[in-house]
Amino acid sequence: MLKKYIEEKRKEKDILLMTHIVIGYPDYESSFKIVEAMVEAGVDIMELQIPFSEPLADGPVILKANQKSLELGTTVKKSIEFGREMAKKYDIPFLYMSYYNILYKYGVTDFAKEMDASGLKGAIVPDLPPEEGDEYITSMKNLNLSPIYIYSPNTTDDRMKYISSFANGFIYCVARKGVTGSDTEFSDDITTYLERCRNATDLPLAVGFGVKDKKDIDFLKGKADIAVIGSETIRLVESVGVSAIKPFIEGLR
Amino acid sequence: MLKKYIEEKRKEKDILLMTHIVIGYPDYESSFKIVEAMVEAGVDIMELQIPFSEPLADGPVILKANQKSLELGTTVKKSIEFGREMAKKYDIPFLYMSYYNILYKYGVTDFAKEMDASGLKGAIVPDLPPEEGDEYITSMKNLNLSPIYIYSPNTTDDRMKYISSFANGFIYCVARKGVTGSDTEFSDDITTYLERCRNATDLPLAVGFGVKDKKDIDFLKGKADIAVIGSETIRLVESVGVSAIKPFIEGLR
Amino acid sequence: MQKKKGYFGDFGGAFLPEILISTFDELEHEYLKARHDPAFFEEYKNLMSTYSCRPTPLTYAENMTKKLGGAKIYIKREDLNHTGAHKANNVMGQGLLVKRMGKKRVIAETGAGQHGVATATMAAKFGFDCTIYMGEVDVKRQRPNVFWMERLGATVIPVKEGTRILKDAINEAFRDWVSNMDSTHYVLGTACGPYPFPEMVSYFQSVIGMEAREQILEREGKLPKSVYACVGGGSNAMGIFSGFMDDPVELIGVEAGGKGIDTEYHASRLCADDASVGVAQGYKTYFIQDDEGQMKETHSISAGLDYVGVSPILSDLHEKKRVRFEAAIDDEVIEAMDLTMRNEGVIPALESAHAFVTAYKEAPSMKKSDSIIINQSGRGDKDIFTVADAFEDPEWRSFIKEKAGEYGA
Amino acid sequence: MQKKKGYFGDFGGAFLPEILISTFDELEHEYLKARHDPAFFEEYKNLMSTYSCRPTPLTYAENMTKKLGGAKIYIKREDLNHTGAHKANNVMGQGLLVKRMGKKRVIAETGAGQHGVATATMAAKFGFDCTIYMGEVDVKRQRPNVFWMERLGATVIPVKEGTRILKDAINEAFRDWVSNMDSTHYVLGTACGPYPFPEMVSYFQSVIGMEAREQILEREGKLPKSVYACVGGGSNAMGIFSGFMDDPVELIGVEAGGKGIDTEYHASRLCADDASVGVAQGYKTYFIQDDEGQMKETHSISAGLDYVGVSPILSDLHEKKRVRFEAAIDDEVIEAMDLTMRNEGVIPALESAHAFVTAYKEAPSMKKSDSIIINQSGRGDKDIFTVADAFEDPEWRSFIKEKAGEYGA
Ligand SMILES: Cc1ncc(COP(=O)(O)O)c(C=O)c1O
Ligand SMILES: Cc1ncc(COP(=O)(O)O)c(C=O)c1O
Repeated sequence: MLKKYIEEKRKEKDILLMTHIVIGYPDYESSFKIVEAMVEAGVDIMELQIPFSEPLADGPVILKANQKSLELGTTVKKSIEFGREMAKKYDIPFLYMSYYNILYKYGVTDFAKEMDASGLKGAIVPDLPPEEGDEYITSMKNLNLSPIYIYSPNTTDDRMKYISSFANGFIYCVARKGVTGSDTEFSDDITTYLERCRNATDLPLAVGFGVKDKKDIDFLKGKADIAVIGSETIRLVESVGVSAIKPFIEGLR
Repeated sequence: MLKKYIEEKRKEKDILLMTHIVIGYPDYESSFKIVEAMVEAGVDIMELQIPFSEPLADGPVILKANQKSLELGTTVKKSIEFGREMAKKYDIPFLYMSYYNILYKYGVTDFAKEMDASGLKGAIVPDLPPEEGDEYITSMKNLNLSPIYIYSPNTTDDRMKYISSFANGFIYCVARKGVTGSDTEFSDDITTYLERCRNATDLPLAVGFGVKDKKDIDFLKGKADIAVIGSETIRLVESVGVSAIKPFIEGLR
Repeated sequence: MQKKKGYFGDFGGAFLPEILISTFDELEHEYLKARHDPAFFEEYKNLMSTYSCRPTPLTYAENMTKKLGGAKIYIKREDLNHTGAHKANNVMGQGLLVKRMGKKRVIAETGAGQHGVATATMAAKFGFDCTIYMGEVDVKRQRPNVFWMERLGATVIPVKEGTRILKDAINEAFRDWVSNMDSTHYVLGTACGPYPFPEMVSYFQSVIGMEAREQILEREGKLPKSVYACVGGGSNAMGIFSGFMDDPVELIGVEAGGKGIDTEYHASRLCADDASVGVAQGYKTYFIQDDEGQMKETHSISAGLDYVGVSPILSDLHEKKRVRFEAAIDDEVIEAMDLTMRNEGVIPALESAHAFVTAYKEAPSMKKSDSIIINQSGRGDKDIFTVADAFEDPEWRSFIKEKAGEYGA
Repeated sequence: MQKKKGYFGDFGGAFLPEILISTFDELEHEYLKARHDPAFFEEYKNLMSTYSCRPTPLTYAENMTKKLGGAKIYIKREDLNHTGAHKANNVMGQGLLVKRMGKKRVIAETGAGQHGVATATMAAKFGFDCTIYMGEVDVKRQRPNVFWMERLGATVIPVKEGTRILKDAINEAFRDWVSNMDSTHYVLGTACGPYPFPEMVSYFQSVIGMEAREQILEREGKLPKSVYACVGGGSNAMGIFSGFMDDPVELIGVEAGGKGIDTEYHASRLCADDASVGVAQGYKTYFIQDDEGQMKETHSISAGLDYVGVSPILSDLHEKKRVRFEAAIDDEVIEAMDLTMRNEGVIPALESAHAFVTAYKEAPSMKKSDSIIINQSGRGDKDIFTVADAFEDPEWRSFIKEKAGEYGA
């Protein structure tokens, strides 16, 4: 499924692109247009973030986007409608990204069923380590959905293996400490780190946090399967507008 | 001598009047005029208060007069000059009233000598009980000056006698608790109190604190030898002017 | 799959981003090592008795007892701690752990400012760098505390995100931590957050209950009937309750009822209907949230109780009915504070005054031979701006206006 | 002639208006009776350990010790007393005497406001009516304390006479007393005034020195080399010194040097040339006065040291050279306060910070094996308005302006 899709795509491209939006930011209508632009620009996978009032792992850019979206009235219900529509309309895998409380309050099993019914392929829940994720892991597995897990530079080799045993689709390797949205210096340290990741799992590797231009992506080629663009596109929408998205992404690869 | 003067005068009048000024208040010139008016009005004895920065036993009216006088530049030296001039010019006994620190810093013995040389007859030092007054008592005695002591309503009979043994001239009986300048209700309690005073000493009795009009003075006739008018004349100078002093005092007896 | 750790009944856990897992492993390791080292608690107690004022006294509130005519009222005086609240107990304990971990920087969130002042103090004492996150709303409510934190050498960062109060300061502190965990320890201020914080903070605060139990037995020869504590995150409550957990003593936690638990303006997680179980800020407990899991705004006259979550240990004790929870509304709090100041000469913090409200309501119907303890978690000096407003003190207002004039307003 | 009582060498006495003689007789009688009653000091100590936080800790100032590189510096923590200063010791003691005398009203003067808050607190606790006299200048400097006195149920009367500071408040309190002595006790706040006050206040404060001596012996196994205390009226100094009076320990009292003892702006009675022996406020001691005996204006950044007289007992110990006196100027005080906050995490009152100045000057030249004790007479929270001005804190200013705006300035 997701893993297979990635492996297939990788035969065509030396690196895939995953992009991210916060549903309902800068407003609900624009979200449609942004996804459209990204898909047209050739993005391979997309994260749709369901906004949450306490986005602990996010930096100022995405944090503000979460808050604004909620203020404008984005609900979980509306977000799921949005996800369903996107998955129907576009032929790439969509993933939800959100915090655990959103799933917990929805009902974890129900949430997974809803994802499945909507045609989404998996989810990234950064505050749900495998130790706390029994129900989540089981219901995702039952429906062949991918729970995407995260590696970080201070994750030990053992723990990488442990995490990999619950993961599916791919592993999200955060490139550095900190929250989303700050620059990362892509250097030898990251190469070593990604080698450790590579050795710990058979799953494809996505790298995110601070990936923002062609140079970063070139660096990742051959070291990872997917480059993740997060806050940068939000910044672009804020400073230039939705129209800037397509050329920006086209310029990345 | 002071005692004898009082006894002589009492043969002519059923009560004597003692008045009070704060030297240098409302200003140095006015002090001359106030004394003149008081003497002309037939006052029998006068207290000249040398202003002090901490007049603990005085109420708001005299307190303010002390402060104002000091602000205007009244010094101890100038006060003594003033006293000397008054004693020379007018044929009634003058007393100093001040706080002990003024005497202490001047030198207690020197102060007594100065008083004697200036023609003053005695002093009232309300914060110097006999227990603390060795040097004062001795030097006043040596020069035949009168240390005026105070009785208060809560002074015991024994203590009245004790105090009388150091006193000379007359005893100053304060009519009530409190500081100078508030009203006193002249009632049976005061009659009883003054009887106690009378029994404790052979000295003439002056009554002060709150004596302010003819009614009060009439009450004291036959019970005391001297009525003391304190804050009331200061109030009068403030509200009407120096010219009001003479008619006021003439109306008291 | 590993056995789940850090749970109290159905509550607690550690819902951590991967980046913090190793930091928490280290913290847990150090905490458990210290906890099993008998010398550690001795070191801790020694520090608290030479730097702060432990044991704090248990004061008999004779006048209020007579006035109310029921149980004898005792007050546990955490206000006499150095820096003016129970927060010092936790902070100094964590300070010792930071030393053991060899870290050189501490960060903290603060609501009332008491935890911030305590942390800045500890940092000055131990020679750590210090950054304090504080919601912008609380910066205003508790300006004197901000001033002292800065004077103590800390950097205070006003948090302008979210509802701009305690929960948002916690989020920001976590955001700092995920960037700087190698050098930095996050001194969480209450018995909340991911394991081991709820347990660890309660452990340090348990010194309150240990002392109080000993003191009341010495004074009364028997256990109290009830023990009252206010509940923000729950650390002072856990602190005093833990001394009586195995005794036949009723334990009452008092939450911030704000303008009423039927209104939108309160911070009652366990008494009010608009709270439910959820997972946020790294742990599972009752939160004030909507049906979809978005946290709601809270309100309390006291910054320190103005929090959306509550200790998972208390949620568990609530479900198990070992602790009873009540709410006190703002107006009652001011009244209880006023009564306590005028009759006993002690000034409870607005937070602590919540516990007094319920205690004063319940004491009259108890027997004269009964006794109760109220935990006075902190002193009210810090609340001068809030209290002056509550009492609408005209002289205070003109003083402030005059002062502003001097500053060229 | 009676033998003179209440003298310490050539200083002290009781220069009272006749109206107060019997009141002082009663007070002396009650005080001496209590002092000779062993149960009384037990009652006092019990009150102080259950209502305030006695014994207060002795804190080792490790960082400042290392920084200065000389004697080990210990701080006696009177700031941890209930109400935030040593003033509580005296006030609670006098409160017990008032109960014994059956009086129902207390009055007091206050400079820094600490003695006023302590008295208002005691009055609330014992159920007395309470009036506090406070110079108008001090009302402004110490507004928070005024606020709390009022909240504790006291009436605060701003004194507009004279220099409008501490000495004028004392005068006004005496004026009240001579009108109301039957119902009222005047709780003098320092070791000054007519006998028995200097001795009685020192007696209650001696608890500081007793504890400190025991604590330092326990910690260091030997006596300290020197003991430092700030000197306003002299009560905290007498309190700690009395524990070491018969020991080979150097005792240093630090007066307020203001803008310099060579200027017009200071409050140094024993170090400066413009002070001399005199009699005022009912007792004989060194006063800052002119040649004719008029008291002069004094100045200190700290309201509590801004006083024209000094304890007669200290004047005597000065003449006998048993206590050495030094002056600390305003700028040094702020610096010592800053150092202490940043390095030790304790906030001395501006008054107390004077003692730190001299201790910090002298510690470096002592041996590492020596130790010294500084008496931290109170905490600096109360000084927030003064300290914020001294540090010219811009954020504090804009906060105050904003607040004034809310009040419609
Ligand atoms: C004095 C005081 N009491 C209580 C609290 C509430 O915290 P907790 O419930 O953790 O004791 C605070 C928090 O700032 C506080 O400052
Ligand atoms: C904290 C503190 N220290 C010292 C003093 C000075 O008084 P004393 O010299 O009597 O200790 C005061 C007086 O208000 C004070 O508040």
